[in-house]
Amino acid sequence: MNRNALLFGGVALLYILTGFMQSWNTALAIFNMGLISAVMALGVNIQWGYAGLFNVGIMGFVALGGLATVLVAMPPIPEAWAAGGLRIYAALLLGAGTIGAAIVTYRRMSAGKIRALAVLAIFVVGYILYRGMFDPARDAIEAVNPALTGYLGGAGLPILLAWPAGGLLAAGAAWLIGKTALGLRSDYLAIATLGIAEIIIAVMKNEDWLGRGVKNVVGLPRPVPYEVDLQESASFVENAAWLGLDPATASTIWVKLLYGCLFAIVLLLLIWLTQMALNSPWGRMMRAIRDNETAAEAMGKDVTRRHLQIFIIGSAICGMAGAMITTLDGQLTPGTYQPLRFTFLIWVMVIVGGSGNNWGSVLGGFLIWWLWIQVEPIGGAIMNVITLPLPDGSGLKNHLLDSVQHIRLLTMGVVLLLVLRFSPRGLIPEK
Amino acid sequence: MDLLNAFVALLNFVIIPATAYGSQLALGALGVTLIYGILRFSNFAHGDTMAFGAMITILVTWMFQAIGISLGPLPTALLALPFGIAATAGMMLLTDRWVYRFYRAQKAKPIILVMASLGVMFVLNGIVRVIIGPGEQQFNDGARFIINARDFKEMTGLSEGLAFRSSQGITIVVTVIAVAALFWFLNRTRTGKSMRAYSDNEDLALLSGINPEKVVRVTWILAAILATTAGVLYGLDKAFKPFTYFQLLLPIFASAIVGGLGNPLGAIAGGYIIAFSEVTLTYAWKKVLTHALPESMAPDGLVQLLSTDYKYAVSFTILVIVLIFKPYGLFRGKAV
Amino acid sequence: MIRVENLHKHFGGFRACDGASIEIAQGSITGLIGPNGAGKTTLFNVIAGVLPPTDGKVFMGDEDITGLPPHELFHKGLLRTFQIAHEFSSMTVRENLMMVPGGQSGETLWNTWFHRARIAQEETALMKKADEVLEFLTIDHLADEKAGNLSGGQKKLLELGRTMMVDAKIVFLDEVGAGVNRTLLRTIGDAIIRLNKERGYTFCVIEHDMDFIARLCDPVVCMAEGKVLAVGGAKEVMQNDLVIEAYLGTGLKNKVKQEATQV
Amino acid sequence: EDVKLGVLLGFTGPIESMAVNMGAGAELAVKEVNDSGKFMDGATVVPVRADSTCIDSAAATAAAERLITSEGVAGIMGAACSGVTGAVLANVARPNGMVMISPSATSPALSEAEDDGLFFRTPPSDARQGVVMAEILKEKGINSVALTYTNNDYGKGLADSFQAAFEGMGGEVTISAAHEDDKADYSAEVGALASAGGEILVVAGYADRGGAGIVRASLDTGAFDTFHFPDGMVSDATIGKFGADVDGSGGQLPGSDSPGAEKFAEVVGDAFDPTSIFSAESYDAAAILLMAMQAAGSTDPKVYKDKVMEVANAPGEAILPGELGKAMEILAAGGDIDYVGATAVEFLENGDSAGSFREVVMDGGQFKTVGYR
Amino acid sequence: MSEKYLIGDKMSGGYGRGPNILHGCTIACDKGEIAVIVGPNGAGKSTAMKAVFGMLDVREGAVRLGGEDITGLSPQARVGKGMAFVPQTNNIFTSMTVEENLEMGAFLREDDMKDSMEQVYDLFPILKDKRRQAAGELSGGQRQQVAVGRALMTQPTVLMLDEPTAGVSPIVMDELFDRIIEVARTGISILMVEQNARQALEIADTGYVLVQGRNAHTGTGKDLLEDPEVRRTFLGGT
Ligand SMILES: Nc1ncnc2c1ncn2[C@@H]1O[C@H](COP(=O)(O)OP(=O)(O)OP(=O)(O)O)[C@@H](O)[C@H]1O
Ligand SMILES: Nc1ncnc2c1ncn2[C@@H]1O[C@H](COP(=O)(O)OP(=O)(O)OP(=O)(O)O)[C@@H](O)[C@H]1O
Ligand SMILES: [Mg+2]
Ligand SMILES: [Mg+2]
Repeated sequence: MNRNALLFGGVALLYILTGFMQSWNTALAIFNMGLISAVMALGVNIQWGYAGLFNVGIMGFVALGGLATVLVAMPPIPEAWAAGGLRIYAALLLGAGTIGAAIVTYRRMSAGKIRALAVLAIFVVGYILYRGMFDPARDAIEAVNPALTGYLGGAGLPILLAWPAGGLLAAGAAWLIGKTALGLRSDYLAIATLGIAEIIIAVMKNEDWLGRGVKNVVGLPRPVPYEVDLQESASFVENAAWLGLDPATASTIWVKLLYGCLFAIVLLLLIWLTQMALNSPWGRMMRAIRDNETAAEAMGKDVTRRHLQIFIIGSAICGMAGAMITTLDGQLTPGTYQPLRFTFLIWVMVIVGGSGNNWGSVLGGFLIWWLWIQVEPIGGAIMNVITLPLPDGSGLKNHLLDSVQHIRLLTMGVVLLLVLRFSPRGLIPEK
Repeated sequence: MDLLNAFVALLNFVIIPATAYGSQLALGALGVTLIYGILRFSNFAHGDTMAFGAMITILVTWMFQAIGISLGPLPTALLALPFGIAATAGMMLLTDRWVYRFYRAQKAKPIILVMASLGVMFVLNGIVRVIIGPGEQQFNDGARFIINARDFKEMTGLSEGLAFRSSQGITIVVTVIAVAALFWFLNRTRTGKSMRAYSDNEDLALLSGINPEKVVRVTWILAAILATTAGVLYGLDKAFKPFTYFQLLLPIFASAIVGGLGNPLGAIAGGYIIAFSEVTLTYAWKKVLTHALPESMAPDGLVQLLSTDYKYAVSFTILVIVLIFKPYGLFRGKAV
Repeated sequence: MIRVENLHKHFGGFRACDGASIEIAQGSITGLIGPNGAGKTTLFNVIAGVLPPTDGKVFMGDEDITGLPPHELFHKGLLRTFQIAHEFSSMTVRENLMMVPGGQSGETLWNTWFHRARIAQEETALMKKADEVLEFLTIDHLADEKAGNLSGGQKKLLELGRTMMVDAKIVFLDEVGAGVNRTLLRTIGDAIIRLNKERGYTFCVIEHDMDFIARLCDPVVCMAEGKVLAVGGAKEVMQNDLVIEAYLGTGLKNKVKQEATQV
Repeated sequence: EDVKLGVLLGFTGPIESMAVNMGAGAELAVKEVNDSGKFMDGATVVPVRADSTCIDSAAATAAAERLITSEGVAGIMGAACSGVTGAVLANVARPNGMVMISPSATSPALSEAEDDGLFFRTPPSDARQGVVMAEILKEKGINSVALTYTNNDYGKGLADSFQAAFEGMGGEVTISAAHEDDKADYSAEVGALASAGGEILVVAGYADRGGAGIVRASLDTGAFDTFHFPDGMVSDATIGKFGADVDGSGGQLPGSDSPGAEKFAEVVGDAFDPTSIFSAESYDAAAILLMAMQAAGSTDPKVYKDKVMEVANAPGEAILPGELGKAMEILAAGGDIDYVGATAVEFLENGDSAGSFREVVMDGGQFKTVGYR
Repeated sequence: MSEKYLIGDKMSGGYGRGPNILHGCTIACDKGEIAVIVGPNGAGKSTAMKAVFGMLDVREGAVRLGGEDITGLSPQARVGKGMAFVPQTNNIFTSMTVEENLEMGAFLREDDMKDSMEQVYDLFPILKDKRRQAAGELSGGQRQQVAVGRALMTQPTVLMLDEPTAGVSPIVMDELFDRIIEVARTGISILMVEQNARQALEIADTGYVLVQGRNAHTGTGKDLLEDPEVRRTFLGGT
């Protein structure tokens, strides 16, 4: 316990030092993303640490959460809806219906050539009908002022609603994925989920009618006031002055604090829920399943169902975190979803923090995120030290100094290796 | 109606490119599968190892080119390849000593090794960019084509051209040799068997007198050979750019997994499956059909199942479907 | 209780079970013996839902249970142990036992958040029960040890212990005796008899220790090459020439006779 | 009395190879200003680089946050990539009242972003280039093209506006296929493009990324041998890689018949490739920031933001690359300048670049200028 | 009395940083001799074997082979010195074929191993049928036979077996014991742990009863079998 408190204290100190040595704005900005990272790490830890599910599709769920913010919070585009909104959803229903019909046929009919032909026929006819209905509707929607909208818009609801909605959307996807892919083991599941995440991103990039695709949705509404408005509010400026702060600094810090509070509430709630679950017969059952599925199954535990349950919960948490990130960014940019950043970095957080331990994941989230941002100045400093003995203006020195940006990743790698070296089971290992 | 032209078009735009690309993936996947098979973890640094090996080879190639050494019609890079391999092997042995050995001794879980390899990946990432920069580099020389499209048209009088690059030829040949050699090595030679034994049950391998350090060393050296060769051949055929090598990691892993991790034959099959599904399923059949069908039936549309936007989605869908029916890949691979 | 009809299990071309039919009577302790590779474990695995049969049916009472997944069979009262111990290695020995009972209210997420008191109560009871079992198996001093750190024999005991955590109808024991000290095995034998007599459990036991079989089992089924070779009382089967030839061997024949008369 | 200038570019990640010369371009302008010694009565400008990664908005905003609140930069030259630029603008620059001039964010959506007059960009929005490109092709008598674009806001925006304009003029786009950058293989795309056919192939991509891969594969398979290159492709990288192989291909890039580009090449010397994409825009962006400060006599963004438009647009004395010292002098004396720079910068009301274009043709392995529009 | 060929002398030690499991336990075995270790579950029998084979930190005491102190040697080095060991669990290469498993047993041998392999197949005929099959697909008893076969392939001077007969059918067990006696006659030291203690002690030259990491009784096989206390508490006799 002592050691853990010390570790948390140490990470807190990193943030505080950032505040003093760089600026409180920077420290808070990193901290807010740290909170979200911790939420994502919790989601991954539930899947890996509790149940041993190797999900490398985090990015996909995070992206779905991001999509949810657009669908919930952006104002609807009436022209686009008029152009083809209902038609496009009807087409989607038709598509789903086709798949449903095929499955029912497959189940009802006895095996044989006739069944194969019937299923094939349903697919072909369904696909042609679907395309016939979908394509014109899509084109009509995308033709509505393509440079600025060209999509259906959202529901125009408060953006905070997007957080649970993001969770739900991700949970729905997780249910579908889980039903198909959860039979896979270890690395096979990993690459399948990785692939599915890429598919999700491909859809988000290319289906412009849904979320503008690569053209991005900017200017999402915010759950907190705008800094500029604060700077113009007399009372705020007065209060800031009373604190001895200039309006710009005060407003930016205030907004970050508000965000921080919202994120922290989510994080604390999740920690409470997950801790309760982990330290209970449910958690014990999950660990048993992780240790030995065959035996757990023989002891009456429905492994498939439990895997699905945990896959959905973990993914929902990631989806919620995705909605939180997009809210913080204020825009949806599908092109920015890259596995390195949204999947592997989260994994690093969980493993470095200590998988199977919620506190470990949270700590990992804060630490690794801080590093991810701060390796840049750290790397630069290191490079300066390295090149110190070299004569000024020498080719090598110039070359090295020019490459300083690449030291960012190098430093990240070195720090990661060092942390893993000194606590191979994670900073706060599972008991 | 002109079946010959249809066939040549298909060959030129689908079969040859997909085969060459498949071979490139397969060579990469062989390295991944080897490390997974013997050392039991997914090595995320493999893409950057390929970049590292290719980088050294490029530097040596440039040196050779500067002093005027060449291989005639073959690319000079082939001459530089052994140097690249040697340097990469050295680098990997050092990495093993500094990084992986510790976790082996600790009997750490595979996931820890995966994370460590992620760390190594970051480091290599930085090193490669610091040395050669993030930009694209060209280093191929020698004859670019075995047959090029224009000559083919003149030669045969067909309206469709057919191109076959020397780099494609080399890649395909090398891949076939590599997989055969690796298969033979692992299943027939004493060292190979001891490597498999080590991967199966480390403690028992010790009790049989197998030297684990040697096994690990040989594995890394083989991986270095495969990674460097794959990296150089890819660079010759396309271009060398560090970021692309990182991006290659994904299809490479997909190939290794579809085929069944730890199985060299699987890596090959996987490479071709991924490559062919990317190229064929989004192919627009218009051209081929226009040649093959009577004029009156020539299609207006593109006759494309899915737009190329979804080519990755398609290849991953295929991957997932294969895994649903064969949960351990086509050739029943391992799982840790 | 359990009826297996004409069961086939083929691995590729190899017939591990080749038309075996076995009946395990309610309230009996049925012994299952046979040479290595006879298909005993395979038979167990098919009955317990781990492997799908190539052909044939399994009934429990009148119900067809062929192909039901293991966890459903568990809830029907069918328990089994594994020949190669399947402990939950990163959990403590006590947790290994406490996880067994089904229908714990703490296994529902909702309850873990809002019904802590009820869970705590159940846990206390479970812990008491687990400690009793551990004491019986003489490994109570290891209750808080990670199960992965147990000795080979202790793991087998733990395997047996799990079946003692719940009220089962039928228990399949796959070589619980291998690697277990003979004195302790006697005690275990006593316990099996007691459970059988007092609680009416039905047992099916695979074992290569003929003393143990002879003392406990009636009837005894001998399998060979995936088929049933002989069925009958312990003595009868052990004196069956086919069984002696395929399984017991002559070296032991006399010895077994002696011992059997001794018991 | 050091004035810090933030250089926020995607130094790591997908556009890392482009960022090298973009950074160099910006720093060249800074050096030129410093060498003149005329900036703000002899103050030195110190460029501070930060990594916007191009794909990680959170990292980009954190980096911008650090530049502004911790390094205390007076202006930001950046960011690169429209996605992160939008995030940095909304979450950091605007709240802190910081001026940003992006050398490479071309998404039309940014034209409408709320910026309080703080955001400018030196390259023209993609919407305009599409129209220009359609005109050029039409005038060449080309009626049917295959089109491929890099799958991001730049490529998609350009492809959309081109296709609309071209079809509006009666042309035919046989296929419009996206390609992802930096992927291992482009056979699928080239296969589809070749099958669809067309007189030429329009490649709305990047010269050292996916665009190059597409051109390479098209040439090798004999699918296309003439192309049309928008700005992302008109660079030395294309010359170096394909040269005479693509003779006859055309293209256009932002530029006016001012001698800006040539002057820029002179100034750069052999420090880096002066035609590499967005390096000239970066030079201009940094130069304008510094000149606006000079004109306002202040490094406070709130004060000098209004001067940006003044120094960049007419009236005033035209300033070309290499003449930054002269510009500083004029401004110090209270005079007015019209910065032309390497890319003929002209800002519109909303901070976008008006964008005149230079039309080029590949001839004998070199891009030859054939006109302006 | 001169020292025995292999001796684990007053060994104390445990796993990792854990407590001692062995407390000054001594096990020895001479050339051509069969030594059998018996005891309750968890007594430390396997631990003692591992200690002798160097798979465990021996914190006090020593292991000597032919008078040479080998306490510090790695398990591999001990294989090189002619020791072979069949662990109690995880004792086969599951993904390799039966034949490859046997080959691995002979990994350090340079000579032709065809003969030894034939001998193993003679002893365990079932393995010959299954020789192209992955060992992981075998039944429990068959696996055990592969494990013992693998050790026999080594042609060791010291053969250490941890419960070789667990799960093996009676007929094979008899064969196995016969074979062990045969092997011992050729001058090889055999050290084994057995729960089928009565059969094992019958053929044992020396028997050790371990309880809680300590030597409880030591004597010839016959002595121990006749000792009523030992019979009752450890051999399951009445
Ligand atoms: N997965 C498998 N693939 C191929 N063959 C198998 C597989 N599992 C078992 N077998 C074969 O089936 C036969 C029966 O095995 P089983 O485990 O049922 O034997 P058993 O009667 O339990 O023997 P033992 O007494 O040794 O435990 C064996 O010959 C074995 O090699
Ligand atoms: N890897 C380990 N780590 C920690 N403790 C262990 C480990 N293996 C065994 N032990 C403990 O050491 C003690 C002795 O174990 P050992 O395996 O030597 O027993 P054994 O005499 O061989 O018993 P068995 O007859 O059951 O095989 C046991 O109490 C066990 O819990
Ligand atoms: Mg069995
Ligand atoms: Mg033991």
